[in-house]
Amino acid sequence: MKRISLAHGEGGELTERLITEVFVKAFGNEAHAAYDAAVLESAGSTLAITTDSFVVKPLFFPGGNIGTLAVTGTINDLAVSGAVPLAMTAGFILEEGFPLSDLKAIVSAMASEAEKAGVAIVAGDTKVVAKGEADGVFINTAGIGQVYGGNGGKIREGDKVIVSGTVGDHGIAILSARNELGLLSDVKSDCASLHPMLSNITYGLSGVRIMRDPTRGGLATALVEICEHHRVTVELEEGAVPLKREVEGACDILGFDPLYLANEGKALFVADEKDAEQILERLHREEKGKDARIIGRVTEAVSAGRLLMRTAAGSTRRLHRLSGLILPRIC
Amino acid sequence: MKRISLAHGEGGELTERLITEVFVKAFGNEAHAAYDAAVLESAGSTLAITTDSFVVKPLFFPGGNIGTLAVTGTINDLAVSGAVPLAMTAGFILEEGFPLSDLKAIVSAMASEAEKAGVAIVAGDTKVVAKGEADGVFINTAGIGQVYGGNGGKIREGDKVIVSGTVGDHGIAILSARNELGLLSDVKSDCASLHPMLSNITYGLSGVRIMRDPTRGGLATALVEICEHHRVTVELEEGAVPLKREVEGACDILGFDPLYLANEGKALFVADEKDAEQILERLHREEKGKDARIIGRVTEAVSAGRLLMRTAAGSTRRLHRLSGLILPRIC
Amino acid sequence: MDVMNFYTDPAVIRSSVEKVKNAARDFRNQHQRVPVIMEVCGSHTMAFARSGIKTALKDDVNLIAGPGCPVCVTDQKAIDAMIGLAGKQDTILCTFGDMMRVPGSRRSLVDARTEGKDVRVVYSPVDSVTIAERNPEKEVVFLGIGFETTIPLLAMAVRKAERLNLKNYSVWMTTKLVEPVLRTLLDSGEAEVDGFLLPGHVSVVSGEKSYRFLTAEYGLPGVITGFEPVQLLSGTYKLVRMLREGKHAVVNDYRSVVGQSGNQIAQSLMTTYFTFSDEEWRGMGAIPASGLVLKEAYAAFDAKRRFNVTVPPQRKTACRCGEIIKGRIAPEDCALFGKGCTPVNPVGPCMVSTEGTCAAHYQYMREE
Amino acid sequence: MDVMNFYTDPAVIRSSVEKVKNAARDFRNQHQRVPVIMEVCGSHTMAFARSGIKTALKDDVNLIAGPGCPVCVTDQKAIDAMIGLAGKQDTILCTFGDMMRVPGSRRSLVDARTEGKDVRVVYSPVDSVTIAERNPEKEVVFLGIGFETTIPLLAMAVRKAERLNLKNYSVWMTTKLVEPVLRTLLDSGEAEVDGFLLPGHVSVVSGEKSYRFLTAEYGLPGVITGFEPVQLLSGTYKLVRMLREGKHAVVNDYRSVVGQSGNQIAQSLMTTYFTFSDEEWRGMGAIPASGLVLKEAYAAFDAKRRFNVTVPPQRKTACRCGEIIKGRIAPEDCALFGKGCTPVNPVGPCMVSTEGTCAAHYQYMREE
Amino acid sequence: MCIGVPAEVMEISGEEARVNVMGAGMTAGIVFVPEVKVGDFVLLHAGQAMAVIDRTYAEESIAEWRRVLDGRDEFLY
Amino acid sequence: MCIGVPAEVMEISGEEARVNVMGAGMTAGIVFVPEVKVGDFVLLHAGQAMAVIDRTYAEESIAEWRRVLDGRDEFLY
Ligand code: SF4
Ligand code: SF4
Ligand SMILES: [Mg+2]
Ligand SMILES: [Mg+2]
Ligand SMILES: [Mg+2]
Ligand SMILES: [Mg+2]
Ligand SMILES: [Mg+2]
Ligand SMILES: [Mg+2]
Ligand SMILES: [Mg+2]
Ligand SMILES: [Mg+2]
Ligand SMILES: [Mg+2]
Ligand SMILES: [Mg+2]
Repeated sequence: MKRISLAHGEGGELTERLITEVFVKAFGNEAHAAYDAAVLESAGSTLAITTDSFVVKPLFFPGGNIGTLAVTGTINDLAVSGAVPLAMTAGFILEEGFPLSDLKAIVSAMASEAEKAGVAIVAGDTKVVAKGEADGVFINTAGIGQVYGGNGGKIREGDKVIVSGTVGDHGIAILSARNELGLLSDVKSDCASLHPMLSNITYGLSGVRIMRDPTRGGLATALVEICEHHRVTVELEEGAVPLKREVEGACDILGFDPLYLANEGKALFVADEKDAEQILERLHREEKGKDARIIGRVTEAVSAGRLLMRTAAGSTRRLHRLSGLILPRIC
Repeated sequence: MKRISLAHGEGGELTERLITEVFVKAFGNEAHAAYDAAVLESAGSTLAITTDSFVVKPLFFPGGNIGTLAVTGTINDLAVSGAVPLAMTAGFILEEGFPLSDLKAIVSAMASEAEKAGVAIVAGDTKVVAKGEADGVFINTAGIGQVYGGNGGKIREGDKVIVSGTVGDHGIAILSARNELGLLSDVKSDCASLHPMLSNITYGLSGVRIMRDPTRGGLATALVEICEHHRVTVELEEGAVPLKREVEGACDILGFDPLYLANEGKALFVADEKDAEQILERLHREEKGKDARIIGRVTEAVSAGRLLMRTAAGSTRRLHRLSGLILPRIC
Repeated sequence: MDVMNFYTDPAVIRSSVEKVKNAARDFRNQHQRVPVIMEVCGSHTMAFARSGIKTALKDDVNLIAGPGCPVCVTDQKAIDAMIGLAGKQDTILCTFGDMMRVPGSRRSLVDARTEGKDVRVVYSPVDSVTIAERNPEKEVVFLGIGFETTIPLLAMAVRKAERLNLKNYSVWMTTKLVEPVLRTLLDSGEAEVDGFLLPGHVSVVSGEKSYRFLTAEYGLPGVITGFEPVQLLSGTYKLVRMLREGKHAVVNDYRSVVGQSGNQIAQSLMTTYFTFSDEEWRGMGAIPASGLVLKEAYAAFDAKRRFNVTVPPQRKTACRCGEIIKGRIAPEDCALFGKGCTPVNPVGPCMVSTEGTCAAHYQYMREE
Repeated sequence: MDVMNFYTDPAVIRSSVEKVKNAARDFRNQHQRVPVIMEVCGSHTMAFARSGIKTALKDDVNLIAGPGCPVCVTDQKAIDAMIGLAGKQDTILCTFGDMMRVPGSRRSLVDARTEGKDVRVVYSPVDSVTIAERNPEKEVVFLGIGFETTIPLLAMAVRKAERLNLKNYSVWMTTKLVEPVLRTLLDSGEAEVDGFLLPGHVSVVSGEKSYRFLTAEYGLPGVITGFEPVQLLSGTYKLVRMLREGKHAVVNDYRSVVGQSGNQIAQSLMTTYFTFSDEEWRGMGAIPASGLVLKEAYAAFDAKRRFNVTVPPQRKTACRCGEIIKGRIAPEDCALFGKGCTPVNPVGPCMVSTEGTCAAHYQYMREE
Repeated sequence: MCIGVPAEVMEISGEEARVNVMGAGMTAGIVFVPEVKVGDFVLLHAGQAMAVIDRTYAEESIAEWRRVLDGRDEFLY
Repeated sequence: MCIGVPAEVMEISGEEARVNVMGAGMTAGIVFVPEVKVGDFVLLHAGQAMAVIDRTYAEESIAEWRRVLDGRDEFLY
């Protein structure tokens, strides 16, 4: 068996083998795999729950693969929600003919990423669809975590916005790896688990209003969502958002705005002024936070909910959600 | 917007609209939808966790659609694990061009199925892939539940095996709806949530050893798995397994064995003799359990783990896991 | 049909089993050995195993499977050629489900599908014509395997393609006929059998009288038998009774569907489209006039004339299917059975065809 | 490039803004009104909006956008024809990303894709030739929209297809030229402008001297300007200074890339493959010799000659793009702006092209 | 080789009939059994009716086998 | 219309060059700038180099604009 066949998804002998030889072997969840559901004990009573499906193309890219993303993506959603990830589930949809060696590489990346973050993958599922009815492999992960974070209180005027590092790395890494628009770059995806870094960084701080991971839609979309949901105005400083040189160059060539490119290992914080300095300092001590910066501040604690950019020309302009697809401009 | 476009999956304005206008509207989970993870309180500390992806074709079939299945499938995995479902997540992978009206129908089936079972869909995700890279829609659900069930003890010789109704209905309903092999039948899928029926039925009984929902791979595969994992021998009585006439006819035509066809609303019980009668009685009082039958018994409590069928000819033959795809025989 | 209830009634089955056992014991008392009966048809093999009757009778009747699984009797080279067809560009290969997992020397049709080839399972050969109609830009080839039961259906498919004037449809014929192989088996002296259970559905097409040679030339009895448990037992009983009484008639125990001369229309359709061919049989070599191929006039529908498939040398394995289909050994006599060879990793066709003897034993008779 | 740092340095930008404001105030003191400057180029429009300079200058300089967005100036019928091309069987339609969401009378290219048509965004026209090379069984059509900056790239694409001897590649030409539209605008008296910021990259191709007619025939000043914040401000300053001083020269403020006569190779490639055509402009009707099409000798690469697209009558909307591209109104003057018309649900092309004036205002200047 | 199933003929149209096996339907070719009538049972094999099932013979067989089981086997061969 | 970006020429091969914008690379056509040399900056537009950037002029412009900002605007038109 070198490739996945439809029979691997029928629930019979081949499914059993795939589970035993690939998934259980990597995830070490034998005790759970035999049952309809995994059972685990949780100490606290407040749970965080999240899910994401991963359909990234190409499946392998500089800095990781779809499996890395599937694990870090869900861990990060729990981590920015102030939760300690307890357990994850993983659902695979495989296209008939998918190379088994690729599947193993993906699953092993998931296992090592989960181990690094101290999270168990306790339940899984595999479906196989006919050739041409999927694109290699899609992965869904769902995670539950135990909420530890205290409430950081309402967002106030003067609160700072911090990003934990350079933005757009994942977006440009994928675009380069996709090899469609002729872009050549060495940018690596930033995909990484933010847990337990985030719990260390926010430890003991009472003024962390909100954390987010600015994935699809990028930094701008994540901040617009924060502004709208909390009905506050945030003003970013043009040029303050940390950017890798190559990411800036790639955006210049293709006409993309890096604020709308996906990140997979960055956190966004809104925190009161005092805690912001503390967060920044703590971030700078971590490898994943060394490029962290304060990129803006809350200018109105009660508003219609707007994200503004203070331009170098001195004026402000409003930033909106990503609208439509990111497409290279005409010329 | 009549069809899903790639931009619906980019995380920007169209994604937001899709979430607000379709998902939040149906699932009523507004409070959760704005965050990376949903937060909920659980009373107990023993949790059951499960996941499944759904790739059924056709998407709509007599008795339900992919959405119904996605909800009942996960609820049933929790229910047969002796858990009260607390919450579910739902991840959608949509193919570019998918009709919005179909998506709405699917989502509304999910919402009503979840409501019936008293389960909240608290977190979700939507991805869109290019035309030809998926097949309409794939859905993943993950569920967590709170385990209430006491331990029913080890399987013993003399324990009975009960199935809650006719087998193979879902398999034949799908096959007919698929319209590929020329089969014409009115068989409806049995897809249904088994919660809270199962908790009522097992209430107060101490001899329920195990429950399973015999989905992919059918009754035989589920029982083989039980036999192997618990190292017991189960003997089924030929002819005792309840079957709808049309299901039997369809199997005769195509050469399928109904014991290997998928079910989506059936439960399998192994229980001690006394409780078995009680379970059967309680099942018969329920609409979904009216065809329930005792179909076999545990003949060895310590064995290599074998499922046997006592034939009408008086001999026994061994049943195995489904091996390979279910394909119509040559002639 | 109401009569079906009788044929599957557990009480009837049990007393029928006793009836057969008693008759067989009489034979044993007479001959100091159990009677040896060959069921010619693969579906009989399957039905005996699945119903538990083979196991129930095992001490009293030696039921051995004959050359009755169409996939299994096909020569490995022909199997490889068919699988090779899947590699052709812009081709849709249609087949009965049985062929999908049959191991070629290099790969199976499932492997070909997995690699992205367009291989489709159809329920009926005529369905493959519909596929050709709907895919005019593709070549559609049907793998025409089978005995007399299936050959008329291949004729029907060609007839339909002809009427639709399709230019992209053809059948790769590797059909087999019952009489020549039985003769070869008997002539070789390799089949040490007392009598035959004759294939019920082949008989529907070819008729009762097509077995006259058995009694006339070989002095052996046979019973044309149905496939339900009680029918299997009734056929076996009648055969054992004849053996006990030293009779050697051909008894038609399936008269509800098998007539004296078979289905005339099916026979005439076969004559219209096909002509005799020498066919290679697994483990038996070429048997003259033992199959049917398309006539010259229908060359346009003959995949073998339209496509060239080069078949690399066959892989040598320890598979003993060739002996199994001749009734020389039982699956358990093959060293690979259940070890190197399982339905998931089959070495020979007998392990995966739904009528294969090894498959029947593996699925229904293996205790391990 | 190190010089870039200067052009985007916040301190330099701020003092440059002050410099422009001061000059503009002098003009206002002189003329009791603010100077009216048209930026001809859509990328200038975008750059002014995005950098915040337009907002920063809004009380002192009236910057109005001209007919410089290639998608926006294209007549609706031509847009509908291009979208209609997506419906052809076995065709791959290649386009710059800008066209994807442009609303046709019935649907956009995104809609066509969503319905399953093969529409692909390329970064460079030459990439579409590669697609044609790799898909010999498909017709590959590139949507050739653009001004002088882009036209040489279309010539390059045709040149490559010619060299590769491709039979399945063609370009649907709807190009536009700057000089004819400026003349038409000025002749109509509709453009009440004091001077022009001239398109930097068009000028790279056509050269400084291509604007002599402005001063010679219309007595209007112009500055050829780059796209970085400080370049925008420098160009604006020089223009305002000329206005203040009553001069009307064409100043080349982008000499690092714009020469006296432009790019000779680009011009000669254009002459090789293309010839003048009358083009329909949105809101302006046909302008003689205002575009380029493929010469007779290259008819094989001319999608308009190879394919027939029937265009149903255009949908009438309240969109005022026609007036916007002539600089007659600002987006905010359109009743649909930000209400019935947004980037997600655009009514006119100005709302979705990355150089569209309404898009620039919606994205970067709308406070609501 | 090859199993067939008894199917009831529900409706005939040209060379095809709608047949029924315990409630599960299928369209079958009836070229081989031109004499078939609605209500007949046929032997269905891979989409074609191969024979009309003769009920008299079927019932006779059963009666005969009942006699055998009762120890009165008088059949002839 | 249409924006171009300054890109450094890293390597030339025939009618194409590998160019670099702040570390992000691309293969660009150089048919329009046959005079280009490795180390030059070009104006990159949709995959083609449209002009070699004249650094002398670029620096002159900057110097000139500095003078303007310093209140010494003596440029000619
Ligand atoms: S067990 Fe396998 S290898 Fe042995 S004879 Fe049967 S098919 Fe061949
Ligand atoms: S706002 Fe929309 S409708 Fe109005 S002119 Fe602009 S593009 Fe046209
Ligand atoms: Mg289950
Ligand atoms: Mg997420
Ligand atoms: Mg998530
Ligand atoms: Mg599962
Ligand atoms: Mg694919
Ligand atoms: Mg998130
Ligand atoms: Mg499940
Ligand atoms: Mg589940
Ligand atoms: Mg998500
Ligand atoms: Mg599809």
